[in-house]
Amino acid sequence: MNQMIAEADFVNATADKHAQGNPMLPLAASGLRFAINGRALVDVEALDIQPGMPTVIMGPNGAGKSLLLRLLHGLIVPSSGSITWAGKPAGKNIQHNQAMVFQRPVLLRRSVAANIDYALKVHGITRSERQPRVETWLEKADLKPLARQPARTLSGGEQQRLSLARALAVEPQILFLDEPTASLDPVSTQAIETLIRDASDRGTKIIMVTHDPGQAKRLAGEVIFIHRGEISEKTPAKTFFKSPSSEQARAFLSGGLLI
Amino acid sequence: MNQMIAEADFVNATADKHAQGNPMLPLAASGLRFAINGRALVDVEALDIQPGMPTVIMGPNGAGKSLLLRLLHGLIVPSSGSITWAGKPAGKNIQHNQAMVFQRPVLLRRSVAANIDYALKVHGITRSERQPRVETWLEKADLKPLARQPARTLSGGEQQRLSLARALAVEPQILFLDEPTASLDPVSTQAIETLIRDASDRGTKIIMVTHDPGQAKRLAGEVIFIHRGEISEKTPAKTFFKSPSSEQARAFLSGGLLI
Amino acid sequence: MHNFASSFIYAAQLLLSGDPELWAIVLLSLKVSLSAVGIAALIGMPLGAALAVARFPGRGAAVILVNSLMGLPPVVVGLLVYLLLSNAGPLGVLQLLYTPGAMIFAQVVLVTPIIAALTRQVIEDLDSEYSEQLRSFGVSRLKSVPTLLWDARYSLLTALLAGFGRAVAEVGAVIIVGGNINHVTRVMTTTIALETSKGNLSLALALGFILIGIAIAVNAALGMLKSTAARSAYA
Amino acid sequence: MHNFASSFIYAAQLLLSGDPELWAIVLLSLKVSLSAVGIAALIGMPLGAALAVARFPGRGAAVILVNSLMGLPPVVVGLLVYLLLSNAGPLGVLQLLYTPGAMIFAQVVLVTPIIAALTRQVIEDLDSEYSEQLRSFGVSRLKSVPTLLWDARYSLLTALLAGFGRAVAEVGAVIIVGGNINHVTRVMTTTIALETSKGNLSLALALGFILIGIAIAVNAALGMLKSTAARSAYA
Amino acid sequence: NAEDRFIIVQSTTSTQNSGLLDYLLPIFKEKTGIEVRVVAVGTGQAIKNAQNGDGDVLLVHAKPAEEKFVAEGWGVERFDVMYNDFVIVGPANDPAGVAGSNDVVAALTKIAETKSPFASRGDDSGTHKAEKRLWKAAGIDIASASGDWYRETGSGMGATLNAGVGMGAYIMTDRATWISFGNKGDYKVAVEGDDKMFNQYGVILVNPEKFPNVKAEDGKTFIGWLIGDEGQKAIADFKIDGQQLFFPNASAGNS
Ligand SMILES: Nc1ncnc2c1ncn2[C@@H]1O[C@H](COP(=O)(O)OP(=O)(O)OP(=O)(O)O)[C@@H](O)[C@H]1O
Ligand SMILES: Nc1ncnc2c1ncn2[C@@H]1O[C@H](COP(=O)(O)OP(=O)(O)OP(=O)(O)O)[C@@H](O)[C@H]1O
Ligand SMILES: [Mg+2]
Ligand SMILES: [Mg+2]
Repeated sequence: MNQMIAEADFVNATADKHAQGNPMLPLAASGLRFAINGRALVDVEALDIQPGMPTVIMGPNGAGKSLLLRLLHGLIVPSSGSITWAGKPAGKNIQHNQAMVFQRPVLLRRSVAANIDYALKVHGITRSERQPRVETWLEKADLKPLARQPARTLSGGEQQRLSLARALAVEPQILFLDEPTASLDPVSTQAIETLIRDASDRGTKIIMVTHDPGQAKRLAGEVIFIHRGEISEKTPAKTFFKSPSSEQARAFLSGGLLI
Repeated sequence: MNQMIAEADFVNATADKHAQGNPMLPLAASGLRFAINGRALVDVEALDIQPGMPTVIMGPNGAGKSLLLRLLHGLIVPSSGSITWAGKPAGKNIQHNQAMVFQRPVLLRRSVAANIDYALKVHGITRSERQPRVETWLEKADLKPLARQPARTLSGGEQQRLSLARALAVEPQILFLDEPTASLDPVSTQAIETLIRDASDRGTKIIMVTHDPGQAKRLAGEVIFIHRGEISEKTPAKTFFKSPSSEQARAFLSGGLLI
Repeated sequence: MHNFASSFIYAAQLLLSGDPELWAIVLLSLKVSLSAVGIAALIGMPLGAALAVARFPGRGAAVILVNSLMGLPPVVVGLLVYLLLSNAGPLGVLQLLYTPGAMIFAQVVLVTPIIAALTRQVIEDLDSEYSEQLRSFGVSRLKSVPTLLWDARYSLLTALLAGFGRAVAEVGAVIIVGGNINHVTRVMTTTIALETSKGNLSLALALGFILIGIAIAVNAALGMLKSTAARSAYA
Repeated sequence: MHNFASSFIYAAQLLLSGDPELWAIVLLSLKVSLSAVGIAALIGMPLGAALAVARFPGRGAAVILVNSLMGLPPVVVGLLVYLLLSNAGPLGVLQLLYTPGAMIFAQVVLVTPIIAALTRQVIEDLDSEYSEQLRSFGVSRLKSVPTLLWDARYSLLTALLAGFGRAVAEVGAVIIVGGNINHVTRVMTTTIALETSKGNLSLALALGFILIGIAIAVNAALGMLKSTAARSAYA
Repeated sequence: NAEDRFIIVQSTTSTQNSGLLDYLLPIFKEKTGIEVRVVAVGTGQAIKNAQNGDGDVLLVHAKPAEEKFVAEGWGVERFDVMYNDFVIVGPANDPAGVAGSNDVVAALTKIAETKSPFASRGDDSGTHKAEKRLWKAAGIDIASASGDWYRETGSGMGATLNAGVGMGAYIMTDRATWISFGNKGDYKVAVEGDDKMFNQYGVILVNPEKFPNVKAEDGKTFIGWLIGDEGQKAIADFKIDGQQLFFPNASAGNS
């Protein structure tokens, strides 16, 4: 899967290739609320995510996209509501099969290679298996020449590529991505989109946030639009970009001001 | 200056409005080299930046764009070479008239409003003058409702807007921007571009890095293309996007792979 | 075998008895150590922060020196301060020897390097994040010290508490410069040392428990202060 | 007036004279304090880090307690360990009293809270950055302790040095459990205390300077180690 | 201001630890209004402090050193104040078999022969000097036994008693400290009553000509009271468990 796929429609055509049997899905949330000082920052009545092509979350800055990802990934505890994975509440086993790339990469005070190695190690992968995998992912993220460099001296884009490679390396069944290409140049963005698509094709469910409508068009199976912590709509990608059902999304896509 | 200007050509037409007399320009660098462990990460033979519309720096991830900004801004010391501002080497006074927005915002452990207030205070602005200015810039960056929130709990996009507002608030003569809209939604991006354009029109020289060719087209007076630490070309924006002179920039713009 | 529980009970009885002598000793201990820590913080924090951010030849050596001075033996500090304050010494005219002032002086010498060394570490860690932004604001390295101290204030509390722990627990310095004079310069630790040398181990231990109780009270008070202090704007 | 310079010269002469008794005392000091700090680090660092990351009811109180125990008075620790190790005490069978082992034991008690409290602060600061990423990796809070300790190792050095400073400088605990027995348990600080009580202030001060010199040497050695240790991968 | 009227007395731990000074000083203050502040340290340190002018009166028990102090001009004049005696205390099981002896030289010889542990202060204090004289009289070379059965604690009397009791060693101490000592364990007085174990205390006014800040008048008042009838009677009256600890002998004193 190394050819470069750029046409959104062609991508959509690959949907049937997805392993339909992701054992962790569907992901269902109900009454999910996260409040600070009584102010609800996320307030999702019901959410249901099925296997298939990437689910893309869009919405204005401060809408609550990152908070929603962190809630779903189990990093923060909701004020109320529940989340289930294939009917079961989150647990050790479920956490083990997920990975997340944060909006602001957190790199360990180690070399580039050691960052990937660490993720594999805590994932329970033996030393002998780790080494070739680290090499593979350094290669895929185009970081091979920087393998020995302290990770925290990488450029912004390199950091983002490293944290994506580190997340993909453990081959998770669920992968949360929070604006994974925000600091990437167009070429890297294409390469990373290819990696994301490959993972999706291999059955990894991608749940990602992006501000780039072009990227959403290229990757999304469905789009969730969030506004002020609430889900305005959840629509198949094709429909969304042609005729969004919510007013907020319509305003957002047409570049109007949202207040 | 609050109307929204989106057409690149129209923007170019406003060039003559620029105060030609920015007292810190031209910025000239010669033999500028920054090396770590003997590896040259930035190697610029000569650079000359004149007053006028924004100078946009483009180039692949890891090319050395951020390092070049930090060198010019005086945050890191070159291994060799020199930088002059209107013929004079950098000094306290010159530093005082510059501001920079980092690729990864550094927000103080204070409230949103206090972050702007701090920048104004250390800039020597009296308390009575500060308060209305803080209000103005909170308004402009659409952060008014978040004024009392701890800055480090802001969402990614909100953080970026705050650090831009903080930099603009001191009304610098030179403003370095390192991918200032990478995490912004399309609407915020437009609003921020307007702020940038306003500042430029008021005579602030903008030197900015972006990965978004559309943004570069909308804002740039000239484009500097960097590849592997070296300047491949420095061309007026119109020419650059139509017919870049360097092979690297041509490959970059056409989405080809650069190695 | 000695019964620790009985010493605990003894300690409680002592406190509850409300013996004015005991309370005077407790209060003097607090007064001396809190004053010393306060003064040491005023000197040590800016010093440590300056050392964290400044760049000058010999900085490495200065850091090693400050770290080493955390190992200043109280007895040696006591001796040095004694020789300074003695009637035969250069500061003899102050007539500080065998007064609480002398004890504060000695503890300041003892505690300042501890606060400075720990502050340096905390500020250096914060500065690795702030440094470029502050310099971009036009704030020079040395001028950034107040900002860094302020923004690191919650982490610095531990440095302060380490200094307080050293001050309130030490006996070697205060006994030399204070003389452990009854009703004048007798503090908890010198009393404990005295009762130990009298062989009154139960009493000494009971006083020790009271001293630890005082330390806990001071720590709890500061901890409270920290959490009630609007943690807003600090995340 | 006492001449500090002459004490300096005296200290140099003492060292150069190569007096085997002096060297035996210096070496015993180092042995006891370094062993104590080593053991205290093995206990205190994981403890402090666990306290930094764990979330349980009463955590706030536990933090206050550990911070307070930085103020454990050496004399009280000496007494407690004495009562434990004495023939009449529960650990009397070990026959450790008045041996270097007892001194190490007492210093471990004294230093562990210091290392634990300072470690907690350092690790808490690092964890505020790492926490979500590590949990996303599937590393539970407690399991993240080794990672945090490793990645904070350079900052933790200062905690270690603070512990060493306390150990090498204290006299109250080692004199009670070691007995300051000539040729057996006499260390630098107890010698200084002895010479002070004899009125040999110059000698005491000279020994104090030697002790500070030792502290500087240990700090410099660790500082060297830190900077030669490939700082690669740590930025 | 009466609050400010005080003198500093450099003294040894035995006078403080026994409680004698806590008993005497309030009586003195009651009468004269002068507060006496006592710094109780080792004899050597007390003399050194006085030589630095950090005290008005010196009250110790090391006659040769005291006489030297006066001869060198640091002090004005020395007066005998009181005496008590030294005793050797030991564990109940009495490993050297010296209990009940009143011949200190014979007892020390037995201790050395049986290599029974002996804890010495080893701090050059008055007590330690007296102890060394006794070993010398017994013809025993303690230096070679140091670290073996002869253990120099290098500490004050109280610390040495604590350590000695902890290790089951014989200890020589002044009777006053022993009687008031709180951590006796199963220890008893083993050797006492030998004339060689006599312990004389002296008092000296620090020379105001050397140190103008010395409060000569109040110091003299204190010394006068101490060696006068009232002070001497008070010393004799001080008892613990019905036992007299110090025996005033100022009138018998030489100068
Ligand atoms: N600890 C907090 N206290 C107060 N407000 C908070 C806190 N954490 C987050 N918020 C607010 O919650 C809102 C949602 O934050 P979130 O990071 O989810 O936004 P986002 O949709 O990811 O935005 P962006 O596109 O800018 O990344 C923001 O307005 C933010 O300021
Ligand atoms: N301390 C360092 N040690 C080694 N290499 C470094 C160091 N700092 C930067 N580099 C390298 O220098 C190169 C240029 O970095 P810079 O941050 O300027 O890139 P950039 O052009 O801003 O890239 P991006 O678009 O990803 O932000 C990168 O490859 C980076 O890894
Ligand atoms: Mg976000
Ligand atoms: Mg960059």
